[in-house]
Amino acid sequence: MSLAFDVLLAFGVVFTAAAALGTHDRVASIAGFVVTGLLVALSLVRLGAPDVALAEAAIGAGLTGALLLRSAWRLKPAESRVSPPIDRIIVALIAVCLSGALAWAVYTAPGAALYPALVSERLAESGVTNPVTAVLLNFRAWDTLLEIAVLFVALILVRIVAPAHPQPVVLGELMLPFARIVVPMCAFLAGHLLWQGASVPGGAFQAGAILAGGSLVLMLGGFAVPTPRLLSWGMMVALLGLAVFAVAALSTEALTGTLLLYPDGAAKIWILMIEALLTLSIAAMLCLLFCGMPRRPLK
Amino acid sequence: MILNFLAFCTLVATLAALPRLILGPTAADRIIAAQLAGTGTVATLIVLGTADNAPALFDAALVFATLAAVSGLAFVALQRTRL
Amino acid sequence: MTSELIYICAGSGLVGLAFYRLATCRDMLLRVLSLNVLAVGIAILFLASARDAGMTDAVPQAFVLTGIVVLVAVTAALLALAEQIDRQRDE
Amino acid sequence: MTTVLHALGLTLTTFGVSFLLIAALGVWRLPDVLSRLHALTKADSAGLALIALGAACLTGRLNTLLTLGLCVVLVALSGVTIGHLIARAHLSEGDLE
Repeated sequence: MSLAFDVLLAFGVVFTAAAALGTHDRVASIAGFVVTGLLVALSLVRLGAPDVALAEAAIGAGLTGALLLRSAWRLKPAESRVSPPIDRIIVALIAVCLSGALAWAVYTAPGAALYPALVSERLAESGVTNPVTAVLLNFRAWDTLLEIAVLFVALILVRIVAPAHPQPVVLGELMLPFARIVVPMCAFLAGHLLWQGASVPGGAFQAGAILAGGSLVLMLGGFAVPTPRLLSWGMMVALLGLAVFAVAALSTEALTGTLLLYPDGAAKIWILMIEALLTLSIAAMLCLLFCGMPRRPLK
Repeated sequence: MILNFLAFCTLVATLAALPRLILGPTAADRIIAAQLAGTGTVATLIVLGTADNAPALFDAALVFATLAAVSGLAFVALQRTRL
Repeated sequence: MTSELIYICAGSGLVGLAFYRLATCRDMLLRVLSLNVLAVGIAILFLASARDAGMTDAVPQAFVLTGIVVLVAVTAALLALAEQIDRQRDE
Repeated sequence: MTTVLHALGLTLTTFGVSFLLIAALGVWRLPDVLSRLHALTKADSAGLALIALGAACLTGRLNTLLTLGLCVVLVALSGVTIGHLIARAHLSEGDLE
């Protein structure tokens, strides 16, 4: 039965993605993409990666869907110049070959499981018991620091290219009770995910995405109008996480002689402090990526 | 065993929303289908969590439910800004 | 191992699909969508191959998590650029 | 006692799943937007609530009850709000075929 479930799920993922990419209706492609994201998250749960599944559901399906929807009406559909059938057949053949080769290569690749032993050996001294959090914020914290820097670079690009479009929307009387329940729930859930990320699936990225989702509800419902002032505060918060992470990296260098090697026994405190600020910063960055940045008028 | 079968049935219900998503003449139909698929994944996670006796999946279901609410709202709100 | 094989097929199917769409489509939004589908397919492949005796390796999980977060930043940047291209085409 | 709870849980979950299946069928087959909306809200409120209640009976732990309850509240709330918004947008557009 469980095998039938897996087969149906895998088929559903591919079918939904095909539906999303095959149609020219904007709402259909984006709705299809969001459903694909949800099904992919479900299959990641089946693959034993609940941390990744949470991030995929929150960021891959939810926030990317909102981003695409925001742009869908600003981008005009391209002139429908269909490629000639012969081209499409050739491309389809190449794509099938690529898929087959990829599946064969991954399936027959020699499995040299090097990391699980290393991770479980050092897990006790990492300060947390969730191996994924341990890898993200202790063993390979350097990667995570650079990842936040990448997010910030994307934010700067958006700031240069896209001006903000504050659009107040009137959605009716039911929005207020909805926001009154959903937004505190988001804040609560973010805190819960952040705290439990030390031992079970969860962590700063998932919590930040949920928090960003909550503020998206505020913006879409028209309760928080993204004024330039608010957006620059958001920018400050976004910078704060990166700055604190960088300062933490430098101070661990000073304290222990190695970049991001936490002092003995205090790893949990360090990780939790960094994660808490990262959550706020990631939420602010995701929000700003959604609503764009105000452009200063040229003097 | 029964629970595994029920999880399979919930997945079937989730995927049964897809024809409407592809066909659905208006945008409203497609948003309805996406919303139903979101509810279906939450239900699938809950049933799976019960079947495998893994309450950690209930937390995942809560995250899915929150995000389903946010993306559903985004669909409706961003749809209306165009009108 | 069979359930991994199923997901490996799904992941490579997604990659093939996204590749086909990237090559044949001129619509900017659909291209960004295909790029996202491509990344998701690679994530599934990565995690399916990281499974060993019922346990999933933590290091690939962390990589994929990082990848998802970077992907949303890239998507936002690409969409901002696409909007800018559209605006300049209008003028 | 545990057997009774187990049987109750299975029954409730089965009912919830059949609600979901019927709602999916309804969304697929019903003729217009408003009747499809009607089918969707049944799945959001009754279907998921029954499934969560069944799951709570089956796991039999009190702390999961809170998580499941919040799940149900959130999905029901978003179903109600989004259903209302879709219906309003649909009616104000006036494309009631």
